[in-house]
Amino acid sequence: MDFPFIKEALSQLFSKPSCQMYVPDKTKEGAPNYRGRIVFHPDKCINCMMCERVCSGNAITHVIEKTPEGDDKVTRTFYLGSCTFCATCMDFCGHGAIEFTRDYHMIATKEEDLMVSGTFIKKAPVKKAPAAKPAAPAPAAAPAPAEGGKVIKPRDDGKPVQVPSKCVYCTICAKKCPAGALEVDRANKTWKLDEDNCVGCGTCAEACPKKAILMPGDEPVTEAAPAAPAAAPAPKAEEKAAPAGAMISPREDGKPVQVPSKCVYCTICAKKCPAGALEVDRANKTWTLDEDNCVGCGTCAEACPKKAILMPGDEPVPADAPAAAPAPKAAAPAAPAPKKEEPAPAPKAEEKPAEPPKPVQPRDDGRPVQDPSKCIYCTICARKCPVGALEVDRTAKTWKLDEDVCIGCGNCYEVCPKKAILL
Amino acid sequence: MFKKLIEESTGKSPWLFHINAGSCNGCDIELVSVLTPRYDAERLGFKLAGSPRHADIVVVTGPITQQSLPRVLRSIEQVPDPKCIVTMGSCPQSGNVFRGSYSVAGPLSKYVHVDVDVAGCTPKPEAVIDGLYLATQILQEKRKGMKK
Amino acid sequence: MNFLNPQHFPIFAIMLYFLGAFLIVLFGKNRAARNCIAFLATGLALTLMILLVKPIMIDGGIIAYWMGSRVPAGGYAIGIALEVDALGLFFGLLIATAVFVSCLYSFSYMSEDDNEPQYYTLFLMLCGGVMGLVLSGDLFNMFIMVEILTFAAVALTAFRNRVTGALEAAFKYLVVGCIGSTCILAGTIILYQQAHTLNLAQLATIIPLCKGTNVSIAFALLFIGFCTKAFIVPFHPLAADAHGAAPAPVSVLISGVLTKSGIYGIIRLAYFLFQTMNLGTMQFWLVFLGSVSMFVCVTMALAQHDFKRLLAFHSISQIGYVLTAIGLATALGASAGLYHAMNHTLFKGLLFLTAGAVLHETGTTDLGKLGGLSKKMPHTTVLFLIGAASISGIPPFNGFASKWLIYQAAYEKAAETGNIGFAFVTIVALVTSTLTLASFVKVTQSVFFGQLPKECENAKEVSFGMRFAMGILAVLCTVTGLFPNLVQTYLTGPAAKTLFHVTRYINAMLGEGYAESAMGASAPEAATRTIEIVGVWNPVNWLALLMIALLAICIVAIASKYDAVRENKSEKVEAKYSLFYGGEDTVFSQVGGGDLFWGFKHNWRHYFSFMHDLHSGIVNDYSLWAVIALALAMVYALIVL
Amino acid sequence: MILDALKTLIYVLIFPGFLFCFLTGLLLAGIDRKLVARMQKRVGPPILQPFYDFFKLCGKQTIVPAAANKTVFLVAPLLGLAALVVLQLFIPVFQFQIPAFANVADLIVILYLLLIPAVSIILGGASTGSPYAGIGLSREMVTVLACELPLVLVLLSVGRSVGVAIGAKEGITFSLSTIVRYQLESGSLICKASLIPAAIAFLLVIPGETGNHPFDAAEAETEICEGMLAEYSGAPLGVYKLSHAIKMLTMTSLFVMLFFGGIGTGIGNLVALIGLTGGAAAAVTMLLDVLVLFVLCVIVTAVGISFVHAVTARLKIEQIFKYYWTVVSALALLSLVLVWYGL
Repeated sequence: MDFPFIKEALSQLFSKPSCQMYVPDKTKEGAPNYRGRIVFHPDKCINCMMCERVCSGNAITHVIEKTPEGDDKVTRTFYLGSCTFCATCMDFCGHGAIEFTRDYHMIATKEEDLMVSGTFIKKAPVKKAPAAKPAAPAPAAAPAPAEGGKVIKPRDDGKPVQVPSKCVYCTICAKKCPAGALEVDRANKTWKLDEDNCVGCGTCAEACPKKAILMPGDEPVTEAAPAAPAAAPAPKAEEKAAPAGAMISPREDGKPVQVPSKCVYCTICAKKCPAGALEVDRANKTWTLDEDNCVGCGTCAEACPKKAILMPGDEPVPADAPAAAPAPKAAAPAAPAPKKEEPAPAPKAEEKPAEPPKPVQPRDDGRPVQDPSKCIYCTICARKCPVGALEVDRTAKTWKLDEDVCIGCGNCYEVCPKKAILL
Repeated sequence: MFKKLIEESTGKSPWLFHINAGSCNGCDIELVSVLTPRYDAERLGFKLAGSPRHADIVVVTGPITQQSLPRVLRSIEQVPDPKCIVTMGSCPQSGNVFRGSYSVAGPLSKYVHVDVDVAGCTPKPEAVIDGLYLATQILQEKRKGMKK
Repeated sequence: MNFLNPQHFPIFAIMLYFLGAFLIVLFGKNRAARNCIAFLATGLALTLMILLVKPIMIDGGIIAYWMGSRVPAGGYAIGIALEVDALGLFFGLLIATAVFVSCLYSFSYMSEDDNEPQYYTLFLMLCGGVMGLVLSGDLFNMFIMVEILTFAAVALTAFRNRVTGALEAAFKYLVVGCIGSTCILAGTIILYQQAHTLNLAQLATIIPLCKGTNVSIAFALLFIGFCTKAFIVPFHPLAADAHGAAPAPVSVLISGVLTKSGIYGIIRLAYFLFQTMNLGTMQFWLVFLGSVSMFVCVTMALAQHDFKRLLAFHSISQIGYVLTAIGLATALGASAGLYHAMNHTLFKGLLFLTAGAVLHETGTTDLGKLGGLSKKMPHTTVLFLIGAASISGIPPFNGFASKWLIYQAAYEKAAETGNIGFAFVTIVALVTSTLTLASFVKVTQSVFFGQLPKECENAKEVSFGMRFAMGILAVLCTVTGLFPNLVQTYLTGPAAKTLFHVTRYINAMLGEGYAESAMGASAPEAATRTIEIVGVWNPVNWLALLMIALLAICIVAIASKYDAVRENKSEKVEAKYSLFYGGEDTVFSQVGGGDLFWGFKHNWRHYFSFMHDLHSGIVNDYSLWAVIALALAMVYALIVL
Repeated sequence: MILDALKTLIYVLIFPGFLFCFLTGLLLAGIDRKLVARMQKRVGPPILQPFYDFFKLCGKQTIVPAAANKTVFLVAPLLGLAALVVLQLFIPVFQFQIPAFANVADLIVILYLLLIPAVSIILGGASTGSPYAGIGLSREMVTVLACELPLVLVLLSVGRSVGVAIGAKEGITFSLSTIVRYQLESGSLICKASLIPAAIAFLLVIPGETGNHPFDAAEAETEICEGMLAEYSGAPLGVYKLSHAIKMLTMTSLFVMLFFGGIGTGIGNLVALIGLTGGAAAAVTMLLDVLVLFVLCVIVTAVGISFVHAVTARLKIEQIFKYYWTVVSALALLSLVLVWYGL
């Protein structure tokens, strides 16, 4: 019969008790990423109701009232009394409207103290009369031929609508849709929206490479002639460049084609390709396209710094155009108004390279070189470099280029506000 | 003179009676950890009482299942006044994730006036001590109001 | 021959009982006559006894009454004599009170039973027998009275023959009782053959002088005979069966009175006839028997499931106390023993009457089936509590006073003789008293408190007659507990003194100076044993202090509205006032009878299982034990005497 | 006559009586709880916590269950408390012994007076009729039974050893004042070799007799919901808790009286040094003696009750019984035998 705690009992009698001496006060906070009281930022919320769907404790409810001018005033309340503090809603909220603070003092004598709510006005989509006033010229309004195309208007119940002509059935929208409300079948080219599942969050429109989905608030699009543009069916030449002197024209089955002369094998197109259908080998300069994987989304063409990939609807390009200074063609029909304002300061305007000051000579292998006198080490070039070959240190005022990583795409050249980079 | 003394000591020696109405035991171990050396609620006079007759504060955890409803209500009924009812965690306040299931008899406030809710799915021990401290103040108010 | 002369009172008392018995047979049919006769008989006998207290107890006289005035001629006492000294009167008084109270009780208790007249005749025969035994000064007369009381007791045990086990118990009692009686008869014959006289006083002068085998055999026979009457250890199971079946007033008589007659017999035997008490081994023999019966019977009582059987075992354990105290052969021991004998009659009578009341109301005395009677029978509960408190030795009551004296006596004896054995006897006595408290806590919980079962729903308070009888005993219990020194000086003191003044006993009977002439040197010297008590115990002061403290606390409590309690007003028990069952609805779950004292029983489980096998309940076993006890006694007597 | 009636009233109600027991008892309970907490590395409740508990309970509502017998339910606690307070009167505080109470009770009587509070709590529990109370009172009775044997052995051995030392006529003495007076002259009994096992045995009996932690199977709040007190609420429960605290004081002061009797004398002549005389000196010595008694009681509680509470876990009821009737009784018996054979 042993008494295990005699020594501890005696020694503890004279030592300080291990107690936090906690006295109730409100200022104390939980551990660093402790999921305590919820804070709701109504302005960010777009009422996509994703949080309500994923909340396991059904703690989130909302009330919509119509305001006099037709918008709906949404009040969303988080009932902490029914919340399991799993923060799934925070993860699902695409817009960061929900945040969990570190305050764990959630003591309430009345039910209301546990309700966290916020109200915001959700603009109803601008309703145009059928004879809608001419659409404000979108910055990159496609020079759509005006002949008898059907006008696609975005729906007013907040759900997306497809522009069949533009859609290439690349199924990206279906993959991106958080609610799984879209079914796109590439084989028989169907695009089906599940009305009640769709939350109208607009993720599909955003993700659509071809901008073939209109959300409320976008401008109606007039259909191009239903028939595919009379682009000459590009011969199925994928390997080496066409015989010299022949024109390379885009293929009509919607798949990209490479302009070997322009291509610098920078592998960006391969990296960007959502379907992983491109394989580019820099060493032995090969560009292979995997026919059935390719969805014809055109991301590679768009991402190609040297515009060396033609998509249906682009102008044919002479095969052997010298690698002259790239004349960026405003090829894309409608410049995408990327939702997130890129901090890129200047619109992609026509840009004539300033001729280099005498002392700094552009290098001959297509790599950029820095003009220390002009450079203000703003690090924009480093940031824009698609492959991260540039290291610019503002404080130490150093500008280092990593030769073998750099692909000579010219992004840094283009974005440098001071034109301190020569290509 | 005694009346003031009694009122003051009502707040100073609150005895807890813990009812587990179908809880996942998260809150139960949290409540008991309040009495461990680290948080030591006994400093403030808290003590776990064995029977409802000895209790001042009834701490209810769990989403009041159908089976436990009559038992919970009877135990609460047997506690002598002045008494406080504290619900710990989200389950007794709203049924939490179990709300709407056939076997959950819904929030405790449907049946009994709940004095203090300590929210949190397993609230931190400090939060529990806050809640219980608030409950002792309410207890003192009730004692003042109550004629013997 | 004026009737007021106290000389005649003893014979009148005995005659009253027998006359009463005879008259009831004649006029027994109508109830009023029968009750009045019984009441008169017992009441008058009691008053006679009380009247005798002054001349014998206070003045210290001894009444020697020769039947038919045949005064002894030529040195031989032929006639039958009654000799009443302080000891005899003490027991007589005891018996008279017990008989009177149980007679009062049985008026209403036995009213429903059929053939009541026979009950009263047997009842009065029993009382007459016992009174005769106690007051007689003649050995053979004692034997006759023993015969009468044994047969009356056997018949009364089987009175309610529809009760299961009544006949069997009576039969067992008869068989072992007869073994005892034959032993007494055989002993008497051997003594007569040896001393050619039957008169106690004369025997007392002859027997101690002649040392021989037949004298010691006679002693053994007589000793075992009286042991059977007192239900000492080897003979105690039949007492339990007898009480279990007998009606309550009869159990009062058996446990309160018959056992005392056994003790009286042993005292007369050991102190007067054979004067062997100064022998160390003799004291050891009595003290050993006493403490064994004390411990065995209280542990057996703890294991009982029946209220009356439990009380029966307790009475044997208390008799063990008395025997131990008397076996110490010191003045304090003797007075403590007698004091405890008196208390025992009072509180045991009270307890048996309460058991009878419970049986009368609920029809059962099984501890498992009873419960919660305190709400239905509040007065009986209070009376029971007084009885239980006094038997288990709770201070203000009489049980404590006498037990406390017994511990003093035993421990003083231990200190005096330096023999640690007596210290162990004190320890056993103290522990037994706590075990008694334990068994009465068990009875309190299983019968009077706890929850009321369905069967006892319609139990209501017993009639006033029964409560009045119990009330008398309760008052006596408290009074004798509060004034131990009064009892000491007037009752037990003189009685204890007579134990050590044998010569006065002899001279009173056979004329002055007879003892000295007959016994010469070895005449028992009149040991002037004064009673000094080492400890201090003043119950009246203590009670006064307790009352002051209780009063003060009650005043404070009432002032702070201690009794402003919330109670269940409505018919159906609201949830707030139902018992806490962990939230469940209140279901009937009485904790009582066998469920109590698991801790104790578990530790003594081997002892209990051995005891269980020993008490087989078969009459041949008991008679076998009786014979073995007799044999052992003879061997012992041969060695010792 | 009125004067000494008033004096007895003061004795019963104020000094060694109710108020003194109330304050020191609850203070002792508070110190005990604090020590136990400190040994478990906890801060522990304030020392005055038992006072708060008591007054809170007085403030609460008393519910009489339907199955209970109301009068016994309410009277039992008061009876227990009164008996305990009266018992405390008989225990002398070193020299100070109220003459009026000197010859009212002795050791064996105190042994029995200790039974009354136990019986009162049993009666109270039984009167509620709850099954928890039934089990509780059965365990309480077995605990009392268990503690009886060693207690008896200790008291008999003390009585015998002091009796022989004093040379009393019968060789034994049971009156407490003679024992204390003997210790004043020839040193406290703890120093007698033969009585050390008795002292240890008595120390081990204290938690059992008061029903403290390792031996509180009778009021185990986890198993049988506070046993007999399951149905008690409000003031009666407060009175029971108070009598539990006072019982701790009584047992420890009994231990101090029996085995540390001689210690008080030193303080006595200290007062003489200061030069106080007559009534004032007696009063000051008495106060100092009470202080010394309380300090010793705290030490004994710390060793006997708090330390044992902090170190051990609750025993089953039959283990309690076996523990007391074998280990502790053997110790006490050893000292009885030693005393008996003249050590």
